[in-house]
Amino acid sequence: MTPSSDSRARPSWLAEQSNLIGLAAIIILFWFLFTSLAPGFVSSFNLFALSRSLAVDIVIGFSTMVVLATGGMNLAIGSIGVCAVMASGYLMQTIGLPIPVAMALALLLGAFLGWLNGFVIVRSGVNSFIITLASASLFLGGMLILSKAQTFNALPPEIAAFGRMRWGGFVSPLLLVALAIGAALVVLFRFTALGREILAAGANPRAAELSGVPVGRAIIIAHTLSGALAASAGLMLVFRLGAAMPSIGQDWLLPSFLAPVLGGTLLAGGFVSVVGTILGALLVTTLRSGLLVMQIGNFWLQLFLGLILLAAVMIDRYRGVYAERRSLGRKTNLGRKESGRRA
Amino acid sequence: SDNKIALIPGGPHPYFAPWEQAGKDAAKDFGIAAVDFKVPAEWKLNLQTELVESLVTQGYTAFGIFPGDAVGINSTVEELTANNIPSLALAGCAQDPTKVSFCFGTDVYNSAYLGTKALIEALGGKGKIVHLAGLLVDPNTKLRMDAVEKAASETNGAVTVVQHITDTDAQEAADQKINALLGAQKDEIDGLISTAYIPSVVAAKSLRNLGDKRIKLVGIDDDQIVLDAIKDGFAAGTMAQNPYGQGYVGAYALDLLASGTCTVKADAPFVKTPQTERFIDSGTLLISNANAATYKDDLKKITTEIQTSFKDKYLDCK
Amino acid sequence: MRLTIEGIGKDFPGVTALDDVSFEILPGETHALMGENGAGKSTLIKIITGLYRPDRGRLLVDGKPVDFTSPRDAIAAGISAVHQERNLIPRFTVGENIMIERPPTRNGVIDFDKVHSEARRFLDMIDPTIDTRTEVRHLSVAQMQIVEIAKALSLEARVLLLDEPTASITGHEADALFAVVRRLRDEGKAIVFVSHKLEEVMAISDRVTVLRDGRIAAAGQPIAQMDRGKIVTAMIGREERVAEMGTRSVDRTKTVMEARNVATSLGHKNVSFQLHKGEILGLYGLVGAGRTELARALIGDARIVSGELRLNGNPVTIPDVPTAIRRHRLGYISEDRKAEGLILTHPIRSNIAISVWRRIASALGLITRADERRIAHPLVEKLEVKTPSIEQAVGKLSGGNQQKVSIAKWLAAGVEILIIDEPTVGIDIKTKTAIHELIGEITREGLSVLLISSDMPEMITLADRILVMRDFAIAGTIENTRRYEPMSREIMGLIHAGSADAAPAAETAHG
Amino acid sequence: MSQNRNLTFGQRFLANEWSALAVAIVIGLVTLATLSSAFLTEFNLYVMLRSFCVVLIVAFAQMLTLAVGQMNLSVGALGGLVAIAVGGMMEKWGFPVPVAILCGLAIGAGGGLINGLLTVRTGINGFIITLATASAFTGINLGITESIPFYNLPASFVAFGTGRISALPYLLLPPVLIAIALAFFLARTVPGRQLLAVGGNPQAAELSGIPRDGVIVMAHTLSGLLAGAAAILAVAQLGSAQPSIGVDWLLMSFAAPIIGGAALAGGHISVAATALAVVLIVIIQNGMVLAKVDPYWVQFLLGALILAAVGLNRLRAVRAGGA
Ligand SMILES: Nc1ncnc2c1ncn2[C@@H]1O[C@H](COP(=O)(O)OP(=O)(O)OP(=O)(O)O)[C@@H](O)[C@H]1O
Ligand SMILES: Nc1ncnc2c1ncn2[C@@H]1O[C@H](COP(=O)(O)OP(=O)(O)OP(=O)(O)O)[C@@H](O)[C@H]1O
Ligand SMILES: [Mg+2]
Ligand SMILES: [Mg+2]
Repeated sequence: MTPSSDSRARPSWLAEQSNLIGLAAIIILFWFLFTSLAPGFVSSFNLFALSRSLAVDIVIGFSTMVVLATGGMNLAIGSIGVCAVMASGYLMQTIGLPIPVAMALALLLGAFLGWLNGFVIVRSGVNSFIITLASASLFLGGMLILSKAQTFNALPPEIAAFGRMRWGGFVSPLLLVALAIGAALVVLFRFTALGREILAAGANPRAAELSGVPVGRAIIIAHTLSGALAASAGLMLVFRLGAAMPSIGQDWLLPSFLAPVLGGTLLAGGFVSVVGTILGALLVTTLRSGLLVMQIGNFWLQLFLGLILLAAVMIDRYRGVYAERRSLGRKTNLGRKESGRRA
Repeated sequence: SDNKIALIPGGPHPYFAPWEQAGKDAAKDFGIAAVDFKVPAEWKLNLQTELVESLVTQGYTAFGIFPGDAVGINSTVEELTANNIPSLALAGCAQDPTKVSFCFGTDVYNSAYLGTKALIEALGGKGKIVHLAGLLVDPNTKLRMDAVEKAASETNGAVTVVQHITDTDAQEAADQKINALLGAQKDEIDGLISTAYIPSVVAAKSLRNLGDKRIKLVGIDDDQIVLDAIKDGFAAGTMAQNPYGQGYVGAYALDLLASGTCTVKADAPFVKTPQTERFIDSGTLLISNANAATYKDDLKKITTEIQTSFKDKYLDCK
Repeated sequence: MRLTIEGIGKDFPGVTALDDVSFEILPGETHALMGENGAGKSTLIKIITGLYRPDRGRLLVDGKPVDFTSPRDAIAAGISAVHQERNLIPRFTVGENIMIERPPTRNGVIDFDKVHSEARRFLDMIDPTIDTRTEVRHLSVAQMQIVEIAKALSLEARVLLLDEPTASITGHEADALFAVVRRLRDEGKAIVFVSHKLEEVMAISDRVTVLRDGRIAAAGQPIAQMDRGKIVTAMIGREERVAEMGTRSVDRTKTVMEARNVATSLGHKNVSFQLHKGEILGLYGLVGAGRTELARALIGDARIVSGELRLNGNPVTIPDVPTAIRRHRLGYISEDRKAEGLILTHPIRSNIAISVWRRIASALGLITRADERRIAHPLVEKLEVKTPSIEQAVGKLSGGNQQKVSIAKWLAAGVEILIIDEPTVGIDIKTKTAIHELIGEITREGLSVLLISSDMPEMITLADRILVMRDFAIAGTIENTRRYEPMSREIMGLIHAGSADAAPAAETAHG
Repeated sequence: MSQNRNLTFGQRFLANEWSALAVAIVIGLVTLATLSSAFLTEFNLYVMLRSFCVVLIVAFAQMLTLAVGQMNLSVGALGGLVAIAVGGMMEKWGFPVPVAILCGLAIGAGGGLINGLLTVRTGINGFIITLATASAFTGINLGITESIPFYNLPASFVAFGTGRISALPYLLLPPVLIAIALAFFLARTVPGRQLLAVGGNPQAAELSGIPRDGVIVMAHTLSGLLAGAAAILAVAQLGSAQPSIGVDWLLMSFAAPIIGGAALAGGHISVAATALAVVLIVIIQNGMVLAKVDPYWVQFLLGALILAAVGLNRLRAVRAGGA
């Protein structure tokens, strides 16, 4: 038969969609549940709070997603985020720079720290897990030493004002910022050479290299991007809190992986889903808020989040296995081992 | 009234335990629909704010909050005010400018000052002392340091503060740092003044474990371990705060404010502290072998005094 | 013990590795298993040893059906094997690796003295010089191979499966192995022996079974009734002759690539050769001769430490692979499609377009799937890649079609020089011819090819001239007369000049 | 692929895991001893040894999963859960100390078992599995305790946590025994070797008839068991069962084995080197307090230490000519 250029025939595309649809279904279900059980859930007050924390969770998720694309990890997201936060605080409060300039510089710092990670990883050839594990405590320690963990609380009032701003009664502008970033990432990964190179480098670095992809460069750029995104997540929190404080970012690890993994991004690298990450974050925020509103939350919340993540990854996994089973006779992990052997 | 009032500590901490009972009593005594004690899962600002937000969604009409983060809490408080929900800072203050009606808690400066005084007295007026303080990020810690320094300076040189050890208000940290301190310098120092709950407990334990009655300790709060240490002479005394009173009177005031019958007096006799213009002292006293048995009643007395005089002293009511 | 293979079938994504394979392995015989690359030999062995489970058919031991769910079951049943790929624990000592299956213990504690003395016994059967206390990671490939064999022997199994045991050892060690094999056979053990080296097979086996494209081409023929010709015919399904490449006129005046006394960071010593425009220059050698490494050095994946490399006459130093491709239009098709060749999880479209992303991207660095299809689609049709869609993930294609995609990638990149390493490993006979013709065609269109292959007939079919490499150096260059017998004799002569005892290694290969 | 017989002394020294650590430790000891008279006092040594105990076992817990090329992000969470479980059993239900301890260990092992089974059954990356279970364990912990610690523990138990013979805390006994047992287990027993074999080359191990999945489950289970042991020790040390026990274990748990030269890829760990790494970390922390240095430097130095260690390991790999 002759090949057709029909892109709908691509199986992984279908898989991706089914994953997203499934996720969306779960989310809608929970919204139904919470609204019917606790009407307050859809009060404009709660929706606003929800949209604001959603915005942050999305960007945190992106920050991890872009590194997962290269098959790596970034455990330093929280640290980079808080470094950017304190920098912005210092620049605005102590130096007195205008807000946009301070923000821009803070983002640059985040990008730089990310670049540092990428550079060391590529140059040393050491696993990104170790490098970012180390740099996480380096960055955090450095920040604490410099800032003496002092909160910057005399920021320009516009900051807090923007954080409290509501559009349409219950949408925080921060959410639109997050979605805008998402759109940009879609373009990056779907429509740019760079994005494709990052994915190729993640899927099979050796093959990509031999096909002329500057793999090292792709990895470094991904980490730089991750740093910038972590910084923007931190800055969003500055807007929300109207202050720059050292406690930001300490608990980002779980959410940063939750969103992309729930959204179907592969840890192995080579495939990301921006929309999936957004939905993943939405699911997490919905649950947090919903469980709290229903009074179950608070102390049991952690447990539920953990279980949901487990459930989600397993469902996803088994759909994958099933898909492979149809073509492959046997326990699927062997084929993978085979091909992984020399890689 | 049909107000639903929430008392929210900064996170789980034994200090706040009495709030639960205080809330129940207040609800009973003043006929409030509900006064609930809601604890954030951890000492994290975002958990506290999320809890507050969810409680608003659940229809709570007034909040007594311990600002785990004196600044961070303000953005939430602003929203409460925007939805005209009154709120107080209990046990600790929010940093001005703030929209909380007022701050009702221990005058930390005074308490630390009195505590140090007591320690100096126990030392016979001279010696080297070390200050075990709470979180560095908590502005009260700074106040306490100043208070300790002031009390020491009044002995013009006889008593010197060797070191302030901060961030000791968590078990692991306290255990590690205090033991390291005693390990390194137990012979150089004569007295310990602790201005945070956990280091008081840990210090009492360590001294008992060292079997050292030479080093005098004045702690804070009335944890059983500290009280025992006082009984057995491992500690000179401890500064009792009035958490019960904070919860009880706090709930009472919140109820009045939430019902809309009362507003805060413009010219109320607030105390000014570096943190806020509107501070009310919830009372403090020194527990020593003398009053170890009776201090609870003394605190109760203080509480009732504050409560009965509160309305006309601080509020305008129709 | 009698091992009966009954209608065994096994599928992999895109390939049917085995189909309705039936034959018997009897006690007290050495049973040779032959077949081209990808015929299914290793797969069959992995099924017998319980690593894979057959999709169809069954195994019988002494007439009783068995179902091995893991290698442990097979081992328990008295079956042991030397697999084709290394299976040693790098940081364990030789002794422990050999005894890993059942380390001798004294009351629950491993008795390492015993481990080493036991291991010694089996190692001595083949090579007494290897120290059982060295860590395996410090051994050479050949030594590792010997440890593997000793490990298999240590199980004292009743059925011993050897998958290309001699692929990377010298004739001397091979002879020792054969002695052991004969002894075991005489003790009534059954030995299955996989090799591409016909001479060995003729020498030691009693019966031979030949697989072709996963099917039985000859089942358990007594070796006495076979000869080289018969076996090869069975293997490749045709008389052994060199396929017609059509008339090839190469203009030897235009030199596109020239190496002058090149030495590399990988250990090559003064390598010199010339590649002319439109020429297919063969590079032959045994496994480990250093051909792949040479290719890596040429494309800038390893450093050239001395001598010079000239492209179209002017000397160049290539810092990295991307530069080789973008600036010098020099491409490399790896011998290991799965690990280095293609991005299996990505669609055909982007696997072909990957090398031109930069070029087709707009000023803003934007590219659309349409752009990629415009590049990929014509090539997919030209090369007749069998696929339901251009969006199909490459991993789901058969080996041959995967290879076509990697060639398409380089045609898309518009390279002028292409280094192709083992183009037809694990590719069935028909696709193999197709790829041969494809290579011939692209060179006629002006591309120049440096062809690395361990497949002698392939080499003699395709190459215009053949470089013979030995121990990371060029042993000599031969004009290809395309007459098989004299050519292969000449090549083998060059390979074994010096190392007289080396085993004859025509059709050496590794999957 | 060079034989390592003909190595220079320098290479041989570089080639063993603990060489650099030993040097670093000696330097650290000497400098601190000279700088601060208090450093070598009996009580200070006691304090150091005491803080050494828990960290060491935590490091071992992580080390075992690293050995098979896995990770256990739930060490801390599991530890916290065991801690409050033990505390609760002793305070609320009045279990006798030994019983409570055994139950605690069982819970730890159980948690590990769950991690292991989920990992091999689903084939999902252990990182994600343990990230999820970590959150679940913490959730249970918080849900049960509402973060209120158990303070009133049996005197005998607390006494064990504080007791000492001159500079030697009773607490030191369990970690030492565990270290010895572990070293023996990994070096001389069949399951121990199988564990390293699977880490070193999973497919080879499987082909050699080693039950790969079983071994991975075992590694996770042991990891959980050790996390539990560490938690119980922590409770004894603090004299109260804090729900917060374990929250700060993660970094340490990876830092020590990695500084000790463990390979994330698996198959290569060293009990001795890991222990030395912990010693070094403890010395640094103690030194910080003595020198009255800003505690934040500990964070910073730990990161630097890890980087230095991996850097050195690569250097060593190059020098010793081993891949
Ligand atoms: N794990 C696997 N996944 C997918 N395809 C595979 C796998 N293993 C083998 N194949 C395919 O099955 C076919 C038979 O492979 P096999 O290794 O058995 O051939 P072989 O006869 O051993 O070849 P060689 O002589 O090169 O070793 C080949 O087409 C190969 O590509
Ligand atoms: N299967 C193998 N496992 C480990 N190392 C190998 C293997 N094959 C080759 N080597 C190492 O790589 C070096 C060169 O091998 P390489 O594969 O480049 O040779 P080659 O001529 O390309 O042979 P082929 O391409 O047929 O494998 C050898 O010195 C050998 O040590
Ligand atoms: Mg094979
Ligand atoms: Mg090769």
